[in-house]
Amino acid sequence: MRNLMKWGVAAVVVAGCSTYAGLANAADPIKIGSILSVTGPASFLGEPEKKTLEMYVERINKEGGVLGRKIELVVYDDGGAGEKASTFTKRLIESDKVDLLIGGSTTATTMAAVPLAERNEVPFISLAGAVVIVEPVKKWVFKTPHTDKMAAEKVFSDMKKRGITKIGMISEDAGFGKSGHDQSLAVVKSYGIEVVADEIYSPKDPDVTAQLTKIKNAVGVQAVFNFGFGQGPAIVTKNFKQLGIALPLYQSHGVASKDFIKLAGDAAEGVRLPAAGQVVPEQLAASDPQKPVVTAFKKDYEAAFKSDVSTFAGHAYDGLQIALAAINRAKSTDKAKVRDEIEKTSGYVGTGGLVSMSPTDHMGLSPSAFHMLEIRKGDWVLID
Amino acid sequence: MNLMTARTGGLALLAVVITVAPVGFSNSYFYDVAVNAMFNAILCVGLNLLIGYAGQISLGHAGFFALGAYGSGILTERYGVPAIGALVLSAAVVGVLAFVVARPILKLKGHYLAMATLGIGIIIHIVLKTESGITGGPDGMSLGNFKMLGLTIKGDQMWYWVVGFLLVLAVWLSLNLIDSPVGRALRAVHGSEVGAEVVGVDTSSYKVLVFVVSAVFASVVGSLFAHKNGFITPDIASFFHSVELVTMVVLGGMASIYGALIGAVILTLLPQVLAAVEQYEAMILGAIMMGTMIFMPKGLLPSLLASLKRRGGGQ
Amino acid sequence: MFAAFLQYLFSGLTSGAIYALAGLGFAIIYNASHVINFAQGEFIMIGGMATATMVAAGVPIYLAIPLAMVASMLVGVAMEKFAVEPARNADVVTIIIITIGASIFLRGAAQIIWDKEFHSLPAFSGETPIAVLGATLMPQSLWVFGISAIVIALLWYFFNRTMFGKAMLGTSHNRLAAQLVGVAVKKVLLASFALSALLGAVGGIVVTPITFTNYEAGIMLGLKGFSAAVLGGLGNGTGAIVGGLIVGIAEAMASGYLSSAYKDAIAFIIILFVLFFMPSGLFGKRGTDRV
Amino acid sequence: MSLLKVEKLSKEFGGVHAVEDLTFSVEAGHIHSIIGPNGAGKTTLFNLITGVYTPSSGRVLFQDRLVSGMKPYELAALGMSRTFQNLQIFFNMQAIENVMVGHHLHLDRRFLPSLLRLPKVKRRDRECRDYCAGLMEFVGLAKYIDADAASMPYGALKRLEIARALAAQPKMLLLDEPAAGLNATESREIDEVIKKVAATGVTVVLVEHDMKMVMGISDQITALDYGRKLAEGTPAEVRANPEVVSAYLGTHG
Amino acid sequence: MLLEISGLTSHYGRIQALKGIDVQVAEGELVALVGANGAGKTTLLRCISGVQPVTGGTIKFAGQDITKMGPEKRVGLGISQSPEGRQVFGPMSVEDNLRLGAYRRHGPDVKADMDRMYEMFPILHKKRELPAGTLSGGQQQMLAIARALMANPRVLLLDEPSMGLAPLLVAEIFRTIQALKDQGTTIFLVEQNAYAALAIADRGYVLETGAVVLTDQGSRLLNDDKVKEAYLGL
Repeated sequence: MRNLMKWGVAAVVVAGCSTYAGLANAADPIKIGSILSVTGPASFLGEPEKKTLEMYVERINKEGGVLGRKIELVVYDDGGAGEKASTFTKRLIESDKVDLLIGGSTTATTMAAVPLAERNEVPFISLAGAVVIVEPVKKWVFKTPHTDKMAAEKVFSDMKKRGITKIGMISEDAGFGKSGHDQSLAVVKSYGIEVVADEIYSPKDPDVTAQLTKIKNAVGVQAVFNFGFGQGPAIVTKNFKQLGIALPLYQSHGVASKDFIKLAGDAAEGVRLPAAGQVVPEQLAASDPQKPVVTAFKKDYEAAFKSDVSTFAGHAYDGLQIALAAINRAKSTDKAKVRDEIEKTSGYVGTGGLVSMSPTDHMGLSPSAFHMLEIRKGDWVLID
Repeated sequence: MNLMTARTGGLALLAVVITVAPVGFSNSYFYDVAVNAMFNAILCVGLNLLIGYAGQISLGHAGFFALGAYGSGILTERYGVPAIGALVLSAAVVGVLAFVVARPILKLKGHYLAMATLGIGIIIHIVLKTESGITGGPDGMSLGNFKMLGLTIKGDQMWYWVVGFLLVLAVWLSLNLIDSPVGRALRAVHGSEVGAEVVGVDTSSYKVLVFVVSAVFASVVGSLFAHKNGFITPDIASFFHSVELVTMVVLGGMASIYGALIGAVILTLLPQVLAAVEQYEAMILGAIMMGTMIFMPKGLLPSLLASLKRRGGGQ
Repeated sequence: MFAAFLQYLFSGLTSGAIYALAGLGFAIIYNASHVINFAQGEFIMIGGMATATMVAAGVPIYLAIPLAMVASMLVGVAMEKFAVEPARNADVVTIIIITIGASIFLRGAAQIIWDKEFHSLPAFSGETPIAVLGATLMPQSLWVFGISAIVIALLWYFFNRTMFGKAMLGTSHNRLAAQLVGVAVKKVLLASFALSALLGAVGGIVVTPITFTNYEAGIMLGLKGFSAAVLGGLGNGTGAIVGGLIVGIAEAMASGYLSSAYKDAIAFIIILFVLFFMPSGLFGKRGTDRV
Repeated sequence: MSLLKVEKLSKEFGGVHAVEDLTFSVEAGHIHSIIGPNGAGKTTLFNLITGVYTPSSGRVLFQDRLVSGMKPYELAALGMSRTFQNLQIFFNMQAIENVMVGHHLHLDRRFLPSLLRLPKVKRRDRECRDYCAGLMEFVGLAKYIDADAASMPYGALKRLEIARALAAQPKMLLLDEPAAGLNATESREIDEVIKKVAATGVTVVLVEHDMKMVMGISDQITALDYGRKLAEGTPAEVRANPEVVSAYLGTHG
Repeated sequence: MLLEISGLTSHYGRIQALKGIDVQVAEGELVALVGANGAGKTTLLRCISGVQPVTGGTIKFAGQDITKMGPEKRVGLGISQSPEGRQVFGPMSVEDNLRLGAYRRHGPDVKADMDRMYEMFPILHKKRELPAGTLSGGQQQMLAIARALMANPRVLLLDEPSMGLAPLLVAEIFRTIQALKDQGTTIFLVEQNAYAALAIADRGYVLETGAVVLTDQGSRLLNDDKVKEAYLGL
């Protein structure tokens, strides 16, 4: 009897595994695989990224596809977990036999997928921020968003301009904030700025006035810089106002979405942050090459989803455009050729800025891609 | 005699399943999922000693798993310790840590014990997240292949055979243990602590022992997992990972070694099966957890065996 | 320096009051049924999300709030009826898995019914901070304190002045005796879930202007509420409130004077130490096993 | 010789004296019964002697050695073993495994040999199984040797506890209401088992309500009421004691 | 017959606690059920109150079959019990305990009944604000009886009211029971203290290991040696 049982179990195991076998047949379409954090703490990255990819793939397919082939998009949700991302990446490569990978909403999920892309030689365009993704350069790995280091540099140069030399930092203890915090500390000295207070909060803390009070009381502090995303920075901003701290407050590019202003309300007045031109299409100079691109993208996205466009959606848009352009140029989905073409991307005008990649630069964005914004009267104002 | 055949028969069957399963694997993704399932199976067989056999809950075992993983990661990558040394050293450290916390913690019962173990897990998670200087922080850290005696374990297939062997070994050891004086004492702790005490079983020491053993199991699996995956993040120590592990044990069947194994395999495969209906995944997982526990509170395997037994007319 | 201390205290009280409300929900259900409901945080989430999305959709807030409370209560009742009641007398572990399953299920449902965005509600009475001896406090925090206090007073009244409340209390003290005086124990269980869900919803609504809410907002509040309830001693309402305040204040003081990176860890270390010396929490029942 | 001496033993629970200033001794080789109405403190006394509770004051001496305050498992090692009024069976195990746990102190309890199932452990375990099967036969459970404890009837479980306690090879066996919940036939059978145990030289301390049994097998009886000693002596003496009669049957009117 | 039990069986897990019990209680009667510990007396009372599952047989109350009725409904019908070991709501006040006793009732007579209880048990009035758990054993027993009476029962079930009480208190409790009987309350009394119970009972049943072995008028049982045998194993 027991043995019978075990055979049954074995059958279940085998059946469970072989279910996927049917999916493995490669068909005509160009297959793009994507691991995104659609649920979990980073869902506000993964969700708009997924929507964007789906929307544009559908549109491109309607218009006849690329190289006369339809595009097939396979998205798996890693829930923000690196380990899941790794298995799903393997599934995309091995079972779904995708031609190219886009995704990794967070640095952790990206880094989990990187060794697989490298080993299997699949072009991989990441949508995550950290510098480590492209420095040192990995042959098959690219990324579209600005790095947290660039964001920090943009902020520090703005501070320097204002003569600020002592700041307090507050950052969240999750991936984005932690990595941004570490990168900020790495570059801050070169701007002649000293970090006199360095505090941490958890993404779901209901109140951070204790941390802010500590910063407020730090000797000589002239400005505060918050690295984080989600609701945390909105709480920081509100608490900052509550404590009546009369110092400039800087946020990172993680809050460059209208949601932040909505959540933080009046307290957001005067907050400065670095962001891509996509956030403020209408304020860009008419001569700015980005203007038509970001205006069109914003219109498309907001028409389709009835919600404000976020920069994260833009990362996915850029990733898809760069990939499809490369496939077009390569005239095939041959992975090596596509990779070479991605690396040759030059003068692409995307939502994040002007992209020109090279064998030594797999991101291709210059620091000028960032604009400094200030929130005034509940809206973004371009200040440089 | 009866027991002997169940032991050898079960082990043989397990070995056969592991040997034959790759016939259905069309590529290394299948191996990858299978290896993950077997990692979880080993971990759950160990955790079942604590939860199912000794009757002590732990909502913090992912912490020990993560300590094993990070121990290996840090020692091999930052200090150049050989992989096997790092594995053993991490397991030893985890064992000592578990030993130190076990005595006060295991005095607690029920929900208080759940709270305390949960706390330990969360503290470990926070440390791994915060000490980014050595752990890489939330972005995780990478580590290299597992090398031992000049042999490098790499590639999903090779891992599959190694982990498959380890799973058989773990099941064998656990079967040995539960059917020994030590194992009987452990089970007696679950049955009735005072009943065990009055015939000479030092129950608190046995509780400590099984806590340490299951933590070491978790640590060793963590180390291997880290090498196999090549990349780890602090989230492997999260409360949810702990809950997932406990769910595997309870779903498959408490106090059943093969039950824990089956629970681990099912819950590892589930997200892969549900990937197509990703937005409903959470609801389905929640419903499965509730449904199984309501209708089969003893877990899948024991409930199925019991119903087979009933249908078979009592034997 | 006193101003800083006061600020930490305010911060701790704000968080602590939120945790206390969550913990109280745990206590009520535990009292009636000896079940730890890990889905308590989801009741809080449902209250906040339902109100915030209804308000965003143009429903007047005075209508949205009672609707959200009713919705949350219905979920609580359904959960008791379909998930907890059928598994009565099961192991502690089994019930833990069931309620964790319920919380995952509700979270999954919330992300489909609503979305994954963060939502907020306007503060009930503006955003002008109140200065107290150099520290500041948001009016909404006062709402949280005030409503917590009112809720606690109402609960006190319910449990001490109404027959049904006394029956619930009696059931928690002595189930057999309650049955013998004619209390329908099943109804008490159902009521305990409804009440906890209601309490969760109220908590969710008052804290949303401070913390915002999204479909995952219940996870942290559930954990903190559980910590508060265990620290105070399971099944003890006063204990849950004190436990919540201790956890909140410990976190704030730890951020202020020790390390903000380790504030959560420090809170858990305090809980562990309390449990080591008082294995049934601060106000828990201590009993001798009868053999 | 007195195997067990209880001296001025008291235990209170929140101000209530469950056992108060109790002194008595148990002679080696005797069957010594403790009787008294419900709530007289008999079970509390057992729990004090076997280390489940710690006394509020007073001492317990076993083989002239002070044992109060020792843990139950330490007392078991000294040769004291017991059964319970409310069964403390390991329902998660087989019947014979329950008994084998009883033999725990006499086995190789080291972790590694157990884990590796070394031949020596295996052999010793087989011997232990045979020995325990013998004990089960001894208490009349031959047909339950391969059964799961959870599938056994109540009367059999009572004996299983006795077998488990005997497997520890005690010098003194304490039986807490071994006949409670049993019918007349089953009680008589338990009666026989107790006599057989005593015949092997094990001292038996018995708490029992079944007076037929108590009067039939006891060498010595201590009667308790309200935690205090009411009477002491042979069955005939105790039965004739008017205070015992009134404690049991109450007083007229 | 007010209460009519026939062929009642019940199990505690694997023990058969009741093996086919037949018992009747007429309106206005005081019936005593005596027997040694573990005979199944408490189980029988719990079956009557509906808090212990019945596995066979029937329980009829005032002609209505209540075998499968929920416990709270039985209280509503007029079956009220003062359980073994008192089971007062320890942390709640004496007055709240009494109020809960009248849980199924509404209206002004509740207050009057409470006053009646305070009159009957003055000590409870004196301690009405105190938590019931702080009362002495005898006082708790009085509270348990008073609480049961607050339901205004048609039949009062008393389980071991003298257990664990000092002799003086035992006498007092029995005087109270006698007084209740004199007021016309139907009482089904379970006692280990056989003499005291049988002395005041109209009729009695002797229970041994789950079965009725003897039934007769109280006074006759009092002098029956078989009762003594059942207790002292003569």
